[in-house]
Amino acid sequence: MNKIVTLEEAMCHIKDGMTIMIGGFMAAGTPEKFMDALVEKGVKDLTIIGNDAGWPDRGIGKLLINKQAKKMIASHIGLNPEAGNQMNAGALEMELVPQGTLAERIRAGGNGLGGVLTPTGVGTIVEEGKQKIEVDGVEYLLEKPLKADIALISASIADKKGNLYFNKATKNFNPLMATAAEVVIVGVEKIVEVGEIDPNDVMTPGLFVDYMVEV
Amino acid sequence: MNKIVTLEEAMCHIKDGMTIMIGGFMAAGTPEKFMDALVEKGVKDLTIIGNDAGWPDRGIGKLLINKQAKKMIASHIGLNPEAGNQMNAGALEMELVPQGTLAERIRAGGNGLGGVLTPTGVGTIVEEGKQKIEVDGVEYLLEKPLKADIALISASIADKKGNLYFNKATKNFNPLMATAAEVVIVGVEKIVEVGEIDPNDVMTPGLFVDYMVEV
Amino acid sequence: MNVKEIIARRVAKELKDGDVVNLGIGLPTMVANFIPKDMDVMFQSENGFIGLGAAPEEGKEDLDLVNAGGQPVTIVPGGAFFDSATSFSIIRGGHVDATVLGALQVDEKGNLANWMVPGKMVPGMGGAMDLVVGAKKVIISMTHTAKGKPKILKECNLPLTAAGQVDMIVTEMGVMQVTKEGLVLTEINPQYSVEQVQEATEAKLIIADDLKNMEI
Amino acid sequence: MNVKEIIARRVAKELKDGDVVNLGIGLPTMVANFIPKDMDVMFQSENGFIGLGAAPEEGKEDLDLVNAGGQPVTIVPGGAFFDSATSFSIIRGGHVDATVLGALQVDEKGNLANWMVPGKMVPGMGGAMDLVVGAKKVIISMTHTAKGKPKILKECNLPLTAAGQVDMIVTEMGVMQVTKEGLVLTEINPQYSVEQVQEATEAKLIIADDLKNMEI
Repeated sequence: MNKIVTLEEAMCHIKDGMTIMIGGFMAAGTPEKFMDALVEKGVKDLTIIGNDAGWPDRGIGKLLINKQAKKMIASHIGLNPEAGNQMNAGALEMELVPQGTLAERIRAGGNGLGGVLTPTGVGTIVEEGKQKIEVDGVEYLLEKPLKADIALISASIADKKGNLYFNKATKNFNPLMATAAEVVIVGVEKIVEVGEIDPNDVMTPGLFVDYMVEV
Repeated sequence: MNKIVTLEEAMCHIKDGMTIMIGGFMAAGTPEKFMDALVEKGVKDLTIIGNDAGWPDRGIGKLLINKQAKKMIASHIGLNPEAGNQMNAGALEMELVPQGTLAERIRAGGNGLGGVLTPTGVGTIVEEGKQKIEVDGVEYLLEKPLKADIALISASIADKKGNLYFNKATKNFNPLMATAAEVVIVGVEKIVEVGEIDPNDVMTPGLFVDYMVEV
Repeated sequence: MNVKEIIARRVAKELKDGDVVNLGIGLPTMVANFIPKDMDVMFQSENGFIGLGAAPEEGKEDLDLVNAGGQPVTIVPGGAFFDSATSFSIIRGGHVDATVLGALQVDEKGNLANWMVPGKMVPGMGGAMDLVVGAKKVIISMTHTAKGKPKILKECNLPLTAAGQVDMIVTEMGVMQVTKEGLVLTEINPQYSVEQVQEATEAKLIIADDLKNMEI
Repeated sequence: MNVKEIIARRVAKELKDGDVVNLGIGLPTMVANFIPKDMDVMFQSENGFIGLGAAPEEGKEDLDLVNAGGQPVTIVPGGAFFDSATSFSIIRGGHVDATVLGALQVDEKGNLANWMVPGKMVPGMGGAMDLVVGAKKVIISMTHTAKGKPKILKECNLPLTAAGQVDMIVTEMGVMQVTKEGLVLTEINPQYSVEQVQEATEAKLIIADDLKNMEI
């Protein structure tokens, strides 16, 4: 079960029209080398699920600037004007989701749950078109799980079994997305031998990881 | 904000009739000293939420043997015959919950979610009396969040701000329960100075912890 | 070879390199003993880790490291600990390739009953209901009958653990697959005749055209 | 003292020892500068940690340690990192004592609009909708008007961030509490008269019997 592949081999899994989760938060914890490789590869019509639209020159932003996405599901796009421009021009379908709801929807997708019952968004346009469920007199929105064909995430350290460790604020959406995609590909800063990460400190167990690229 | 108290001070918070979450899994990760102290204190009519009924002489089992619970919400009681006996005799109300559902209900309680939509239990007696919600053609049970007055949990290491670290298989329900009770009291094996636990490795942030007892 | 070993050996052959597997208590735990050494199968323990290893040597037990039955165990290199929510994210989320469980009753529709006998034994379902719903493959491993009475029924009459989730049944008499048409006997222990297997089974067995001897 | 500092200083007085606080981007981040040194307030950063510290010295930036705006920051001793689901467990679960946010509009029912101007600026709600629903106390800190136009309205006409969740509003002109009866002006900046404050406010203000000078 060798999970370590080259960047090129990893990118072979990504095809036009796929739904792709991309980890990171304003590019911190985003697998930047994968962004560059996807720009070079030129895959298009992607549906991208990520916290934000990154920056014009960093993170998910690179894919948007290169017009590789047809749809984006994100919580915040304000720091990459290109995202708003494409959205307003009708070139990019944009589903804006409250950040906590986005995290839970991804978690639910990876967790076999039927959805998320959240108070967030009640009484706002976020509730439009969604089922409302009352539990003990309080109204919640039923937000549906998210899954993807591919998750592109990053980790600071991984062992050869794919056990992952995330440094500082790079955790964010990475551990969640690792659970919710058919194929999970990790850009790892440093790959170590099995046993070098204390089993207490593993943040994402290797069973969630399909491929790793040392970046 | 000194969170470190004596065992006696900690137990003052626990009163007859309260709903108490108790961490651990077959007594691994259960705050054993708190069990002994509660037996000594003799509080009664407790509603206990925990994975299991422990052993007759270890973990939650001690409280059951001493007839301090009027109700228990658990996933497994098979290794403490007293639990089944009291249940069959009508002395103990027992709500048996699938283990994954129990974990998610506690998480939902601590997380501000309205409930859990799970496929687990559909077509079994677990679904009795529960709302069923269909999402994209699949049926899920709506399982309600659980909260408690008190959570009694254990940790292997804590710093003085209450940041917790759990060793090996003692995590289990402890980090979840830390989020879901009004007052969270932790039995800690070893209390260290602030900064001694790497912020990357904190498993439960101190903000969830009200009191700690070095045990 | 005793009956339990026959069953455990046959179940072990269902597991593949790279699989994540959860074994129920009792007979299913024996399956771990028959995994080829060169095969990488990781066992998940629903109380919160992956990489369940053998029992520790006497005197080397660690109270912080137990299995779902509360018994001291070890963890293999490359294992990892997690909390109960994550444990069931793995289970319910479809990240367990196979679960091997015992049964009180199983029926031709793939229904399973293994968690209570009303008024008598009510141990609780523990993680079984989630495992049966979430694992990609549900394998029931058990003796074919209990005190001479069939456990493989037309329809379970004990409270179910889950409806229609069982994929296959392995007993000392043979291997049965759950299909839309009913239970198909695909392998038979050559110590028994097809008639004997049917006699010990309440559900009507469909005999596979290419019925094989049970591989053990 | 400039307008923003007046606001930030006043908001800082709302925070208590031991509080967990989330500050929105812009003006609210200034609040951190006015917490007394002997007071233990921990700032949560919704991208995944608690213990948000000051900006790092130049040259000491760490790309792995940024705030929710993607800017380099530091973490204080006793802080902790977590993933986004845990971050919002903290927020939605009611474990944040106070959140301080800016607003485009806020109204007398406690409705807040701060995440989009249809057809123009649509930055997205980020974590704001969860914060406003989940935090125990929601404090809006902003300049009283925008280009001379009131931002405190009878009813918001921009898309809401949340309905009826705002607890108090702090501007350079004064402090208003959201009550069932409407907005109560409890403190006023002595540089302004009550009439001036009302003039700059579309909603009808209820003047507290014990109206005080704004503490800064």
